[in-house]
Amino acid sequence: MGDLRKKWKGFCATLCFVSFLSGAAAVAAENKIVIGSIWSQVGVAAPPGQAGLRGGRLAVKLLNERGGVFGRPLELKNIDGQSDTTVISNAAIRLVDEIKVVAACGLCDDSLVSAAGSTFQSGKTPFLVASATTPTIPSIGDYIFMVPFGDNYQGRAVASYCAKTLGWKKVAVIRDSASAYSTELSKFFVESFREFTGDEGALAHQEIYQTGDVNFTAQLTRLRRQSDRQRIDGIVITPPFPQDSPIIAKQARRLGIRLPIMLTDGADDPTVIEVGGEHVEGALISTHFAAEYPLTENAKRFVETYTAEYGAEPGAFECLGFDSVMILAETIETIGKEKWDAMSLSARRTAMRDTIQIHKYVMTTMPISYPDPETAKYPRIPEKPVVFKEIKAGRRIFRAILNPEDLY
Amino acid sequence: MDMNKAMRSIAGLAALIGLLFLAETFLRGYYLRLVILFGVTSIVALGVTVINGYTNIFSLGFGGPMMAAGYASALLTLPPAYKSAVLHLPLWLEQMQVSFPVAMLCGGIFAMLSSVVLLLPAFRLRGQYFILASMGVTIVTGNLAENFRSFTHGDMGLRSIPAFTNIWWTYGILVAVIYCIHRLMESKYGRALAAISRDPELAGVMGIDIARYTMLSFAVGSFITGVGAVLWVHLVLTMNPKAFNLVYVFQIVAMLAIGGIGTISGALVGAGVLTFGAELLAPVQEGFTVMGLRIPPVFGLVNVLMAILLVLIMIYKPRGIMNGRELRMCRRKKGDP
Amino acid sequence: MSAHYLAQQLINALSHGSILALLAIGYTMIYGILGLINFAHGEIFMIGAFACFGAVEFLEMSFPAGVFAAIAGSVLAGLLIERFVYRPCLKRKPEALTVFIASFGASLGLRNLFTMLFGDGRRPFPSAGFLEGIIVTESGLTVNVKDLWIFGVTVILVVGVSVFVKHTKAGIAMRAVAYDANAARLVGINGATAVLTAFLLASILAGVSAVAYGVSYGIVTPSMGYQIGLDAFIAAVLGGIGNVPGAAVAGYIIGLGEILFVALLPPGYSAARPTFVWALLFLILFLKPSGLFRPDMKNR
Amino acid sequence: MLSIENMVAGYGKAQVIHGIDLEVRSGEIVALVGPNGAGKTTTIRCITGEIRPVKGSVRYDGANIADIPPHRVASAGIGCAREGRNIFGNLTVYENLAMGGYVIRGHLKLRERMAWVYDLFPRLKERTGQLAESLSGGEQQMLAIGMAVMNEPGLLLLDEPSLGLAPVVVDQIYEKIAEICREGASILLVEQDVGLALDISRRAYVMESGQIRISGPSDELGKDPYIIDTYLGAR
Repeated sequence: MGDLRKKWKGFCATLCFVSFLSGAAAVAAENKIVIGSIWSQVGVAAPPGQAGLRGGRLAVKLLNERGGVFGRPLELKNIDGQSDTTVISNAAIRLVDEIKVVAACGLCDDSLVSAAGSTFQSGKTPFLVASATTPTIPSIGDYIFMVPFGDNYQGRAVASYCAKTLGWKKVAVIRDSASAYSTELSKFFVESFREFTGDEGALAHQEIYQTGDVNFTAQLTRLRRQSDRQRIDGIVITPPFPQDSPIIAKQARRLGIRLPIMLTDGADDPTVIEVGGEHVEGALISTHFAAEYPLTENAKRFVETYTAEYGAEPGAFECLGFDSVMILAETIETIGKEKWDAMSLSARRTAMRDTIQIHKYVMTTMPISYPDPETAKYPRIPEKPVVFKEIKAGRRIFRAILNPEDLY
Repeated sequence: MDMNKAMRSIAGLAALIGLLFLAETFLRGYYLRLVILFGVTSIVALGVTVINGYTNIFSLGFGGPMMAAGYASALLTLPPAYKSAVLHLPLWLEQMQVSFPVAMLCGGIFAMLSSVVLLLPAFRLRGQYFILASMGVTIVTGNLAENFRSFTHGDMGLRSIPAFTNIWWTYGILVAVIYCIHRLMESKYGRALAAISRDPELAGVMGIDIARYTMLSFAVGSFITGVGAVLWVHLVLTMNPKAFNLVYVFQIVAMLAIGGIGTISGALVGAGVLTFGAELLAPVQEGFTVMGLRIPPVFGLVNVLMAILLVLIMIYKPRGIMNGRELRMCRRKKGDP
Repeated sequence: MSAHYLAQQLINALSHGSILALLAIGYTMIYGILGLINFAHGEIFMIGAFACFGAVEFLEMSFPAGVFAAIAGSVLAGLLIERFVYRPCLKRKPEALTVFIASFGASLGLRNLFTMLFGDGRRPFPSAGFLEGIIVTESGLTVNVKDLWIFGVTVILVVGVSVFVKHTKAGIAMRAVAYDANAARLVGINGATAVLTAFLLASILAGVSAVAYGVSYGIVTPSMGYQIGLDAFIAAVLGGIGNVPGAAVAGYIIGLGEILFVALLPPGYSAARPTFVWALLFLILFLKPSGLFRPDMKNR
Repeated sequence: MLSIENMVAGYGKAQVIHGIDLEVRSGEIVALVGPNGAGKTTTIRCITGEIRPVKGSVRYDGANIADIPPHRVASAGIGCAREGRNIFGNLTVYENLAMGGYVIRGHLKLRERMAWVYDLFPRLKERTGQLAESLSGGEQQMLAIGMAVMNEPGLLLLDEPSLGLAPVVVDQIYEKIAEICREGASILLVEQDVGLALDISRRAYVMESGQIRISGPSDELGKDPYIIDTYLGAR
C-alpha cells in the first residue's frame, strides 16, 4: 500500500513537472505568434484532416519564409482531434485556455464542429471552420467563421452550372444520408436546380447511401433502370469525403451507366483520381480554387509550391487549410504591429473577430470577404467564386468560374 | 468501531470536498475539464461494471441506452427556439424545458427503460451470441439516430446544449454512485449477485432467482450509465449519433478490462488510465525535439500502445491491474487527478 | 419489379456475397474450434489486402503474385495472432470474456498500427486486365468478368474447404478438437495442430476475400475489415457455428439480402441497410437460436 | 508391461494420490476398484499424461511415459475409453472410429482395424453413418471402447465401462472386453462394481483414499472378508 502511495506521489510530481515545462515553453514562445488548429490525424475525418493540416503548414512555411507576420515567426499548433467528439471538445479548451492561441482554425465535419464551436465562442476566440459547410454553423456565435462557401451557395452554383452552362434538364442525385454536408448540399442544389429549369420534376431520381457503404450497385442499378425510362442528363453526387465518389463512379461505369457525373468540393482530392482512374474521366468537380484562373496569383503560387513540397497536386481540403491560415495571418497584419503589441490576449482575439468581419482578403487562393452580418441570411460565411474543373487524362483541368454576382 | 468507521467516512468526504474546492479554484480550464471528464467517465464505467461485472452476462449494448439518455436530456433542456428552428418535434416536447436534475433523472430512467426494452429479448441468448446481439443494439441505435432527423438533427447533431455539468455535480453523483454500489454489494442482493457472477449454475441450484437479480443489476447499471451520458452531454455540449458508438463502448470496456472488471476501484483506475493516459500521451505523438534529436510525429501511436497494453494485461493479468481487489485507502483520494 | 431488374441485382450480389462467404467461413472455423469470436479476423483480411497492395505497388510484382502475397500476408497475420495473443491467453484457462477482450485488443492494435503506417485514407487497389472486362448480354444484363472470377474461385474454395473439413483426416480431427479437445488428445490428436490448421485455412480464405474486396471496390484501407467483418460474423452465426457450407450460404444470403433490401424498398430506406442486417440476425436468432443450419463443431 | 512405482499426484495443491505401486502384465486384465473419490480416475489420467505425477514413475514397456504429452501416449500404444463416454458427438460413428485410429499410418491398416471393430461390435456397423450423439448409452459405450481399440493398443485403459448402463448391456460389454483381452491386449479396468470387476480380471487392486489398500489375484480377493464386507455385501 505504501509503495503504491509512493508511486502515486511520483506520478503527481511528474505531472507538475510536465505542466511546469509546458508553461515555461509558453513564456519562451512569447515572441512567436501562435495560432491553433484542430485537424484529425486518425479516424474517419483523418484524410481531409491531414490534407487540411498540410495546407495550413504550407501557408505557415510560406509566411515564415517571407519573414513571418510583421517580423515575427508564425507557429501553427495543431491538436489531433482523432475524429472523436470528446477529444475535439478537450482540444478546443486546450487551445483557448492553455495554449492561449489568438485564433484557431480546422475541423471538417459538422458534428465535430459542434463539439468545439461553443468552447471557442464562450472563450471569445475566433475560430475559422476549415471545411465543414452547413450554413447554420456560424450561428453558434459571432466568433465562428467559415472558410469554405456554404452548402446553399455551392448548391446554387452547381445548379446554375448544370442548368445554364451544361443545359441539363433532368438530373439524378446520389447522397449520403449520414452526412449533413451531403444532405444539405443536395437539398440546396435541388431547390436551385428546379428554380433554374422552372421544372418541378427536374429531379428525376434520387439515391441514398450511408457513410461506410462500399457497395452501391443496388442503388446504381435502380438509377440505370430509371434512366432507361426517362431522360436523365447527368448524375450529381455530393460525397462528404473524397473516398466515396470514385467507388460510385467505378461501379456506375461497370454497370454501363455512361451519364456525365458532377461532383462537389468534397471530391476535389487527388485520391479521387488515384482510386477512380479511368472511371472518373470526364467527371466535373465544383471547388474552391484553380491554378489556371488568373484572378489571383495566389492560387497558382499555392498549387506550385504545394506540388513542389509534397509532390502531388493539392485538393479542396489542402486549399481550405491554406486559406484558413492565410486569413488569420492577413487579419493580424491588418490590425497592425503597434496596435497588436499594445493589446491584451482577449483584446487581440476580439480585434481579430472584428477585422475578419470587414476585411477583404487578398492573400488567399481566391478573394474572400464576409458579408455584412446585419443583412446576410447566413452571416460569417464567405462570398467567393466557385470554380469548376473537369478530370481529363488524370488531371483536374479548369473549366469555368462562377462569381457571387452571377448567382443571385 | 462503528464510530471510527463513520468518522473516517466523514473525514474522507471532507477531504474530497476540500480537494474539489482546490481543484475548482486552482485548475485552469483544460485541467479542470480533464478532472470533470474523469469523473463522468468513472460514472459510466461504474454503471457498466454493475451491468457486466456483477452478473453472468456481458453486454456491449449500453451505447444504445446511453444514446437514448443523451438525446432525451438534450431535448428536454434545449431552448424551445433552437428546437423549433432545427427539429420537427411534437409541440409538447418542443415547448418543454426542464431543470438539470429533472433532465438527469429522465435521462437515467429513459436509459433504464430502453435498455430493458432493447435487451430483454436478447436475454434468451447465451454467451457470445448475447455479446453479438448487444453489439447490434449499439450499432442499430446509432444508425437510427442518424436517420431520424426530426428528433436528432441527423449527423450534424444537437448543439448549444446548456452547460450544466460542473465538478460538484459530477463528483457528487460519483460519490453517491460509489456509495450505492458499495451498499448494494454488501447487502443480500450483492451477495446473490456475487454468487451468480462466480457460478451461475450453483447459484441457481441454491435457489437464487438469477433472472430477477440479473435484471436488477442490469437496470441499476443502465440507470447509472444513463446519468453518465447526461453529464457527458452537458459537458461536451453537443450530442450526435457517433457520441456513444461502438468505439466509445469498446473504450469503456477496455477501461474496465485494464482496471479489472467487477470492482469499484477497477472502474476508477481504468477510467483514470484512459482519461489521463491518452490525453497526456497525445502530445508525444505530435513529434518533439529531445536534445537536438527530432522525433517525427507518429499519429495513432497512442492508440497502438493502448491496444498492446490491453492485450498484455489480458494475458498476464486477466483480472486487471486491481486484480479483483478493492483499494480502500485510495478510494477517497480519487478526487485528485 | 421486372425480372430483368431482379436478375441484375442478383448479379450485383455475386461478389459481395462471395467476400462475405469467404470471411464467414473463417469466423465459423475459429469460433468452432476455440469458442471465441476472432475479432481480429477482419484485420487479418485487411492485412491481406495491404500485402497485395504493397507487393504490386511497391515491389512491382504481377497481379497473380499479388494474390499470393495477400494469402501469405493474411496467413502470417493469422498465425502471429494465434501465437502471440490467443495461445498465451488460452494457456491460462481464462474466462471467455478475457479472450474476447484480448481478441478485440488485437483487432484494435492491428487496425491502429496500419492507420499509423498508412493513414486512414483509401488507396487504390491493383487489378489485372483479365478481370476488367464487362459482358453485356442480349437482354441488357451487365456482368463484370471479375464477378464471375470471384464467384468461381469462391465456389471452388468453399467446396474445397467443406470437403477438407468433412472428409479428410485433418478436417475430421479439427471437428473432433472443437467438440472435445481433451478427448481428442487421448486418441492422439495434437490440439495445437488442429487450431493452427483452422487459423491457416481461415487466413487463406481471408486473403482471397481481401483480394476479391479490393478488385470489386478498388480500395484498400486500414478500416476495411471492420464493417465487413461484423457482417461476416453475423453470417457465421446464421450459418450455424462450425458449419462451413452453412457459413458460405449465409454469407450469400446476407450479401443478397443487403442488395435486395436496397433494391426493393424505395430509395429513402437505403440508409437503414446496417439496421436491416442486424434485424435479420435478431429475427433468426429468436426463431432459431442455433442458426439456419446445424452447428457442426460446438454442440452448444 | 505397465508399471507404476511410488506415484504421487494431484490437482494443484490438492494431493490425491499418495504413493501407489501398480503393475499390469502382458495379456492380463487388471481391475482397479474402490469407492468414489479414491483416486482411480486420477491414476488413469496420470497414465494418459493428462496429469503429470509429482513423484514416482510410470513405465510402459520399460520407457517412462510420465512426462510425454497426452497426444503422444496414444501412439505409444495405450488406448483409453474414459468415464462419461469420450466420444465426439458431432461426428458420425465412422468418423469417430477413424479418429480412434488417428495415429494409424496407412489407409489399409485403418480399414483392417475398422473391420475388426465392426466385427467386434456389429451394432456399430449398422449405425456407421449416424451421429454419435444420437446413439443409445450402450452403443456410445461400445463406440468409446471401439475407438480405444482402433489403434491396436498393447494396453487398454477402461474407466467405468458399466456406468449408467442396463445390466443386459453391461453383460454384453463385458463379453467384448474379455474378447479384446483374448486378442492380445492387456487391460486396466477401473470399475465401481467390484463383483463384476473381480469376475473378469485376473488380478485386482483395491484403492482407498489415494492408496492401495489390498491387492492380489482376483479370486483370492473375492474371498477376502474385508472385501466381502465392504464391497460385496449386497451380493
